[in-house]
Amino acid sequence: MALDKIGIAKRIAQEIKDGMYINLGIGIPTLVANYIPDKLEVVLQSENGLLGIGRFPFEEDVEADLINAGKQTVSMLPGSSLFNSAESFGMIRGGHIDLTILGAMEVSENGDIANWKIPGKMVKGMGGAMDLVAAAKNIIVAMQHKSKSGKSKLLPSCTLPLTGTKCVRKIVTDMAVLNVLDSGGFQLIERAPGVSVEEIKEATAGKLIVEGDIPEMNI
Amino acid sequence: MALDKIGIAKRIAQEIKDGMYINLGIGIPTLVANYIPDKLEVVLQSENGLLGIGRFPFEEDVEADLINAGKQTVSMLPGSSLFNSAESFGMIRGGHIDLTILGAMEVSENGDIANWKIPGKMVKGMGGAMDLVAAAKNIIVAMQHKSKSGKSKLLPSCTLPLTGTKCVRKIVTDMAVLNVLDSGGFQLIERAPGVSVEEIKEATAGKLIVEGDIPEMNI
Amino acid sequence: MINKVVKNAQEAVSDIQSGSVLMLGGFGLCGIPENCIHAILELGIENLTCISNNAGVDDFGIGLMLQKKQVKKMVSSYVGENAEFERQLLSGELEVELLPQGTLAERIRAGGAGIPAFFTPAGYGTEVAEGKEVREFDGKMYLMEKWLRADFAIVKAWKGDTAGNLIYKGTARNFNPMMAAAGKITIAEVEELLPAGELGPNEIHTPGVYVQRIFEGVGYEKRIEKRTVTSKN
Amino acid sequence: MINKVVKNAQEAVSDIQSGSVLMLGGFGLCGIPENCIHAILELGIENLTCISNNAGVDDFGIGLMLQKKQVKKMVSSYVGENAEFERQLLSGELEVELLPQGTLAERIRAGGAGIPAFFTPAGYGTEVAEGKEVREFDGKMYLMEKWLRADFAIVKAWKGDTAGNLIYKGTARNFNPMMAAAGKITIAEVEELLPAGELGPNEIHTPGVYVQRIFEGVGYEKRIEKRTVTSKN
Repeated sequence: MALDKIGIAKRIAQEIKDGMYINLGIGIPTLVANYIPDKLEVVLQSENGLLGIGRFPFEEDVEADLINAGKQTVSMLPGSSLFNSAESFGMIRGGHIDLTILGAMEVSENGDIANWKIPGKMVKGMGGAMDLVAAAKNIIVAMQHKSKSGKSKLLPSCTLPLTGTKCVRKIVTDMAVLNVLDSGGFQLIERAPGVSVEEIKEATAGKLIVEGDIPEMNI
Repeated sequence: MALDKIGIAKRIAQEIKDGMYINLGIGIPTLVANYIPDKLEVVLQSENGLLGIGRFPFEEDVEADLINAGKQTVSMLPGSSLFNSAESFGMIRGGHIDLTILGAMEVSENGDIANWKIPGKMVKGMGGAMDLVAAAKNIIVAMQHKSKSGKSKLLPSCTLPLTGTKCVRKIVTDMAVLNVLDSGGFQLIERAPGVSVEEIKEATAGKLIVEGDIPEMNI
Repeated sequence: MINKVVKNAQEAVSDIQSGSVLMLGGFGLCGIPENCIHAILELGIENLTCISNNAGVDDFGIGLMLQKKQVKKMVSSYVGENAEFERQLLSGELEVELLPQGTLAERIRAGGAGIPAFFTPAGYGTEVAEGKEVREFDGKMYLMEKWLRADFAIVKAWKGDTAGNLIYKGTARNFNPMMAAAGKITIAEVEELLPAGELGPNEIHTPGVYVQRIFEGVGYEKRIEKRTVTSKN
Repeated sequence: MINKVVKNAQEAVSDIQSGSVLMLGGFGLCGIPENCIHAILELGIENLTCISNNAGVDDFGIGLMLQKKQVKKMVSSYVGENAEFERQLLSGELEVELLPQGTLAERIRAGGAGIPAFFTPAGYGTEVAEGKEVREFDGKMYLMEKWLRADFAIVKAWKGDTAGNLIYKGTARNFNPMMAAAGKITIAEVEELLPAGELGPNEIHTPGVYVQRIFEGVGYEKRIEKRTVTSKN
């Protein structure tokens, strides 16, 4: 059975290691924060100028002047710091953020990502996504394996305008976990519980690499 | 009679206007601060990260962590601010400092300045001088008209390695006040008390432009 | 210390002309210069180019200037959440230049710091790179991006002093400090205006040299776009 | 919050190897990492490249490393006040690269911020421009300068917390914040080390993400180069 959004978030949380600084995109990536094991010390960065994002505030503590990049009200933690947008993207561009998790419309088998623009539809803008994918050391994409109309989102090459090139390292979908190989291709690592390799093959338009037994995810 | 250093500083102080942000170099320029009329509100910048340099501290207030660019202990004023070196030179490079006053070994008739290096002698470095002369809107040079060996320091072109090109706007020496014209040449504006135009001509190797009566400085 | 105080928003913005290039601080509705925006609405000026990370919402922030058709062009990184914006864009009334957020921040920072151009990897291989110089450094590809400067930079801070020094609060800092340095004229509105000397010199985010006009704003709404809370137990 | 605390200077610098590129904060003797410098003296390493605005004085700061012949090359803007430096330079034992101070600051800032190159007017038409790309923007000439990064950035702050957040004091800030961001490994020594949460988030100059190791230094001398005072009446 394919994973729901929470399942994807839970699986991605397993990729997080102690001591990481992490930027979480809007949508499923934001959910990941809820499933990071308590024993890990990690710090979440919000590109509008906050390092150390805490939980949503209690009603009486809500502050208009303290939001995350999704414009949600948040709180700070002991050790949090505030800074301006140039410093924030310096932090991102300079490689100081260990892990970026973000959504995508399409990923290509060489690691290109498209997630900001659909021709003919109103464009809202790329926000910080292009900076993040151009600079992060480690990029994990969280997305559905197929679009709502049933088309594969793992492609030989992206059809939509790109956000960045050769940057995605790992993809966690409702069906599978896949590495994007430097040499090109989606290497199947894990299957969602009850999802077969055949089903994943069928749902993957790009080059799928399957070697040996593919275990089920352990969520 | 040619001016002493204090005389040069006093004459330069007359160039200062209300509301100016000013960077003063080491040597005679630093003395200028003592002769700025009290009625003017100006702010002195120190390129090591202080806006609003106050007087030297009282003995009991001396702080190792508060120095000017000449490494002298200083104090702050109400409204002073502190910042890092990148911000400080952003301020300078971005044209936010209205006036820079610095010393020179040579100035050419097209406004080139040499003040950091003498071939064959130990080079101490340019410090912030190249940034200042490349960016300041208004640069006044404070120097002796002739070197200790009696050679003119106002030249057709500099013989020493340059600090910056076409940047000096005004020169105040022990003998004269001169504008550096965009079209080239030192335009004589004022004479030091008792110094004749003939003496200034003799002491100026570069093209000297003398038009009409040249008044004495009023110090 | 040089005194930068003006009476109010009306006086601060009074000489902004039609056709001017403005920078407006804020991320979403967080840290936007509410008072100045309202004063600009009353000015009857138009054809403005607005450099701002976002374009407000329909009935708040820069959205209000869009409603009044004062804006010719927006330079932003994200312009969602705004139906009137969408209408004007699709009808061709409004021009928009979308930039990666970090590129926008750094171009403004470069404008204030006298850096005419720099290289960034953001947007390489995308349509953002079109027409831009591409260059390789240490095996990685970068785009050359140029500085951004404005006729007027309009920023909002938490506390300010008469010398123009500013301290921002929380994530309301965002683009405000870089914009403060990138305006030919920089106007700062603050929640609390104090005498020079009342702000700790070591805690100042924007040194007063960048600010030409400062005033204490009134009636801040500080609208929240997404109020998310944790319920107790 | 991630804990960055190490025991002392000895532990902090223990893996610095001969041949490393170091950045050392400070302007003159103001804001220099005294504890780490003393610990490096004991390491017996050599052939270091030191990026630091100045080179200390004969018997303090980087001057001590020069006495021990640990430095192969200095990258600085001003190296006066140091007789041993002069001797080694003239004898060819020491290499020096002199840069305009603002260019040095901005190259380090670029290193931390992932900007491989930028344009500055400083040094155009001088020997600093030799071998560098020159370009005109808006009628003015600029040089292209590249980023600077280091194997180890060694900075000194006033207060720090266990998460690596730093606050500097007075003009001891200078090059320290940019260097903190430009080191592969950044070591911070502080006068007072506090638990995470004790520093105001809005007052932090260097966010902890840049700092890999932090410790509370001991026995700061904070030598003054030019003690200038005003006498009371």
